[in-house]
Amino acid sequence: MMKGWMSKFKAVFALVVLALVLSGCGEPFLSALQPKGEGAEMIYDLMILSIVIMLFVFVVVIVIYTFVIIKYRQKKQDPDFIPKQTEGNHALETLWTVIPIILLLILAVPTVQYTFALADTSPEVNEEGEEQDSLWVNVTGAQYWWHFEYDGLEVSTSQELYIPTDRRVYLSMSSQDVIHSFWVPSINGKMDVNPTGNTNEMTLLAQEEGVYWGKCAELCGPSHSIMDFKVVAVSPGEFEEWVQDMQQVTGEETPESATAQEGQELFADNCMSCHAIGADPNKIGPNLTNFGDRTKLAGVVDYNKENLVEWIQTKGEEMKPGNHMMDAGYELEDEEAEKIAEYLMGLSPSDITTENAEDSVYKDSDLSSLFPEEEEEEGEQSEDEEDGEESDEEGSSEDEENDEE
Amino acid sequence: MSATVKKAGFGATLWEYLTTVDHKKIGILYLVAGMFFFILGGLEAMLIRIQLIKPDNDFISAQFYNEVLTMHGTTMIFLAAMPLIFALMNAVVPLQIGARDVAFPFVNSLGFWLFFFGGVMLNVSWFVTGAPDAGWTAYAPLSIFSEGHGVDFYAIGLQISGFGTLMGGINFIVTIVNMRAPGMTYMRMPLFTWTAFIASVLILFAFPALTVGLFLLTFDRLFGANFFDPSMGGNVIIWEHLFWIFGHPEVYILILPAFGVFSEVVPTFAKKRLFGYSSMVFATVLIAFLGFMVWAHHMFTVGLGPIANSIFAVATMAIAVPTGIKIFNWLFTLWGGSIRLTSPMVFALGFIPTFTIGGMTGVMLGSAAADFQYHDSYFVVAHFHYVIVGGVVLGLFAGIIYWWPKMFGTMLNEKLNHWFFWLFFIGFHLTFFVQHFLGLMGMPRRYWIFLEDQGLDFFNLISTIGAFFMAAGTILFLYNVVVTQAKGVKVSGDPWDARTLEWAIPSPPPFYNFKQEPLVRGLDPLWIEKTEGDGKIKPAEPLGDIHMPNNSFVPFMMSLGLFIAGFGVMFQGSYWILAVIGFAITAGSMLYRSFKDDLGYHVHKEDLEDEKGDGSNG
Amino acid sequence: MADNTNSTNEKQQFYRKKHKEEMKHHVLTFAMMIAFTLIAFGLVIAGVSPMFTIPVILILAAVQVLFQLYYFMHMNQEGHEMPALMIYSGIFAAILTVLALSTIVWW
Amino acid sequence: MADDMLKSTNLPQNPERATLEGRNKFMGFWFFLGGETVLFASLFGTYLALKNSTVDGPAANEIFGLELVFLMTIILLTSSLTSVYAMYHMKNNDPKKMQLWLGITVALGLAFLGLEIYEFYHYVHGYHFGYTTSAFSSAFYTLVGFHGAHVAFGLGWIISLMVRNAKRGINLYNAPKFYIASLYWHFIDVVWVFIFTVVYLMGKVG
Repeated sequence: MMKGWMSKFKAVFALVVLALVLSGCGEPFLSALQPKGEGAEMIYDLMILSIVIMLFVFVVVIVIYTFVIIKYRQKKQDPDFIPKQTEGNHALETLWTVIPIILLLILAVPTVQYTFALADTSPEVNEEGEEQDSLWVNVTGAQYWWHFEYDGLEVSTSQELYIPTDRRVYLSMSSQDVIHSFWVPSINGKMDVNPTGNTNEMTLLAQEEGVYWGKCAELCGPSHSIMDFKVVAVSPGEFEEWVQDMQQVTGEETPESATAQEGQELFADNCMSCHAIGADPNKIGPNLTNFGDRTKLAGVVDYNKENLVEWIQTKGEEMKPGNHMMDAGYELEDEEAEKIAEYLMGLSPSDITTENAEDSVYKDSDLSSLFPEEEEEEGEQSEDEEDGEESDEEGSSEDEENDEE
Repeated sequence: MSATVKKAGFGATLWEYLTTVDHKKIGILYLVAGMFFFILGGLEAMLIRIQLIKPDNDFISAQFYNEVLTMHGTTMIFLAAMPLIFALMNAVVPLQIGARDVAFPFVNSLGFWLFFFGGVMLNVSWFVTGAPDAGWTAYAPLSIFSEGHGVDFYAIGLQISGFGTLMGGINFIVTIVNMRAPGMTYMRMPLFTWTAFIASVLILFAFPALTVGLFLLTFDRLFGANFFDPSMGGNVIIWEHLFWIFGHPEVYILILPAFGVFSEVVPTFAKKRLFGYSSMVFATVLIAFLGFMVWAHHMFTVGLGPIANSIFAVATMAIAVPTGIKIFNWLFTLWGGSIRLTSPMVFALGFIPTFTIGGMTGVMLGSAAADFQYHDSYFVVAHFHYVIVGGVVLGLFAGIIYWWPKMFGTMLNEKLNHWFFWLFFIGFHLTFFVQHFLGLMGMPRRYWIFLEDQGLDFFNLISTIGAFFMAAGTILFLYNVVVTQAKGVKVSGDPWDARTLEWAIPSPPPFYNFKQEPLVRGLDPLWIEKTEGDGKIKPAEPLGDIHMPNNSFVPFMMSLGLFIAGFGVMFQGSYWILAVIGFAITAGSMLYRSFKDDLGYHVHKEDLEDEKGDGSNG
Repeated sequence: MADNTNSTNEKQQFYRKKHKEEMKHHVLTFAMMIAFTLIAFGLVIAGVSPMFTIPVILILAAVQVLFQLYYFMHMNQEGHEMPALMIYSGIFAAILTVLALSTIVWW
Repeated sequence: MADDMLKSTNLPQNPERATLEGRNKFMGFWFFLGGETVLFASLFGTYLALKNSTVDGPAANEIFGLELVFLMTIILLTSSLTSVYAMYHMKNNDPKKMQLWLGITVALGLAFLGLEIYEFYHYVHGYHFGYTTSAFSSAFYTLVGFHGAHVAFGLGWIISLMVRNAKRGINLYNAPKFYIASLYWHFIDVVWVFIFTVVYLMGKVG
């Protein structure tokens, strides 16, 4: 709604040009200048507005500046010239007090509006005016990884947050050690993740499917710069499918290959005290339920077996300096580490992976199967939809498109 | 006394400087120490830029990188910018108001030595268990959990140098309130004196918050207190508030005197009185006042809620108004003037567009909602370097070059200064302009490495190249200083054809500054005498005896005591003996000071008559 | 250095009288401060509703402090303009600090 | 001129502000007190933010005893009056009486400090309320202890002034020193007024 008058503003100032220049900057999965989410887009508009106002001021200053420097240089022929000693000029001084105040007011109004809008975590309302169920994710920051627990869904992951597109995802964030800051520039601005007790809330709404890069933005120790994570935005139908697949995982599943089975046993003996598979609340170390679908190892390193074995054997000493796995007491032979790696890389409980975020298939859903109480009332409908393939048309009324343009 | 040691040996000179209470010599001490730390901080900056020259670089380790970035910030703010500002204040303010000395010469010296030992203490950490690694903001609980003694050095070192700064601040407030020459009313004070005054007031009210914050941090780390330990009921946000309640005014403590320098340099070299003097004063006071009510704009993403965020956002934007007033007043001082492009003037002219950009990004950052993207990204890094380097550092260099003749009686080479300016200025914009974009492209600040394939490589490379230009410029300046002082060509009392009182006496001034108290007849007193009188300031009193304070070694000993005690408190165990010794030295020095009457001495009328003191410098 | 010339006995007598007058004010001030303290403690011990007690004891404290500043520390005398300005600036910064730390810090 | 400063006859009405040095000291010390205001405000703010963070330790209303605090308050308020008396005699150029009243001030200050130490001892041993017990305890001891340290420093200051000037009268050189020491003592009292109100009384009310 605020966008209405904002776009007029843009038209007036022919902002397209500026916007084009800025959006040439950076990669689409990371840059705040190429917004792909609700929050990032609002902020981008505000950014453009402020840049325009500021450029106006800058141009005025520079024009006067250039003029005086050229015009009023000391004349060679008359070095003793003494200029008139002006005390001031009330009209001028009032002018450059009042105009900035007006310019700042123009900026202050949307600033306040957007500040409140971005802090709003009340439930979304669908087209019929009903409040929808909110998908809450409890985010935990830790040195140097991220944990995501889908509230009420018995699903936990680490490092890669799967979210449905076109629907707000509500984050409730806290840290288990120092202050971190959760930032996915192309979807929304950042929010600090404070230690125990201080819970911050924010929302994510991705408008396009894709894998977006997330960063820790608050200095948190040696590996602050590699505390990366990914936000995997898939279509709502695919997301629903992913959740259901993830809910099935207990960690007891027997892998197919014999080496992986041995790896599973070794994992149980050496790693289970910190790492969980399935919705286990244990979060001393990252949850590995869908480790086989990771795009990066430890958020930053190329995902392959060699690197994984190296990680297990060096406990990430080189790859993530100062990480807490270095305190773990296990000792493994290289072969054993390889078996564990084999097992871990086979953990792929869902067909929905990052690839689904990058293909163009869109499956719609109102996600109602994810909210049990609702399910009892409108039970059948959601059952049907869970496997309903493809097409935007399907979800019809419950469809989530209010924030589209 | 100091007049007699004109041609003294090295030992005597050293002793003179260790014991001096002369504000001009203390100014030189601040200048030398400040430049030393500036170069140290610059080296740290170079390490950072070299590490970020390409993606995934392994030039330095992650831990060392964090230490370097922490020390870069801490050194530049507390140990370089602050003392250099005190250097100018010491060298200039008493002369500008026609005072013989500062209000508390002894405390002035104590302030310097406390700052100095605090700075040394911080840097000793490099050799003992590693430097602090939690950022110059030292956010808890990272600073609480940090291993080794790095953060202890940070807390205790800054505590000691913070006391020094506080004393310096009080000293200047009292000097300006009590010791102005006859006729020097508040509204005739040069703008640099005004800004020094307001900055000192800010020091007085901002530093106590830091003092308390550092105390809490020290007690948490060393004595098991629980202020910032979440598991014991502590609250980490308290640190952030205390730090920024101090930290934001600190920015104005730095920038206001720089504004003052430009307000001296621009009128001098435009040959025109400052346009809108009273609105300049008003703007300075307003900036200081508002500066106390905006600290939470450093904390928009902390989660204070939209109400607090909005209030602080609007208050922050309001600061742009007085700052804008200043920019336009400078522009209109130039308007209709007769501009000489001397090197201090070139720095001042370079400052205007640079600082305008810094101010613009400041307003953008103040927009709370948008700050969610800017915060803690390279955009912020770019912003505050535009303000601190583009404002404070350019101001400091303008001031140092401008008052160099007054401080040392020699003139820095103008040609080399121009080269220095252009290298530094171009390097600066290369380094920091692209960082705005780096931030928006998704590069958070304080990153030890950035990864490949994120589109961040090119701008980082440019940024590093720019840093080398800045380094080259600085080296050129140091070369200029050495060559100039080696040649030692003396200049007159008023080499720039300037307007204010300090230029009415010889360069460097005699140790008693003014033989007779000057009579001030208006704003820009020397200019008034040049255009309406005979070019000489009229005395306000007949020639008489001058009362001067005695030199003292006590400030050095008091500071040394605290320095030693700091180690004892930090390492504890059997090192407690150091604390006992250190505190004993300090307390003993204080008792010695209070039990020995120090009434100073007099320079006699007859001796004064022999010396010239009319600005002609012989 | 200052008043060496006008050191007549009369002047000294006049000063003494004036000081004595001031001292009476001081004793009166002291009595009121003790009274305020008694009221404050009394309110708390009597268990009056906190909604009433807290604002009242804070106001009593503020008034006591003003007494100290203006009478005991002589801020009512001339030559105290700058000290007053600085103290009030300090109080301004102090109120901001206390407000911030007691409201927008949550937990 | 320097010798004039040490003469104790013919003192002007405000000897503490009669010389430039005296005026500087006087101003500087007032400004310092302005800074101290912010210092204590930061400590009060920290205390207020943490006063309910008792974790497993005792809370404010469980341990504070008002009788002792009342006694301490009266003692400190009285010492403020006695130091006013000392200044009264200083202005009347009566060094003996000034020393006497300063002596009484010091005695009261020592009594206050003694009671405070007893109070802390009592909390630590009677209630297991140590410095490291909880965030609340750290904040409490730091705020009140900081004030206590100020009292201790003030006592040291006044005593050394008394000793130093025991054998000489009041003059333009030492009058400002006595005067600012008494300002400091009043300021300590100002802080205590807020401590007993905000910490003890409000702690008791809840």
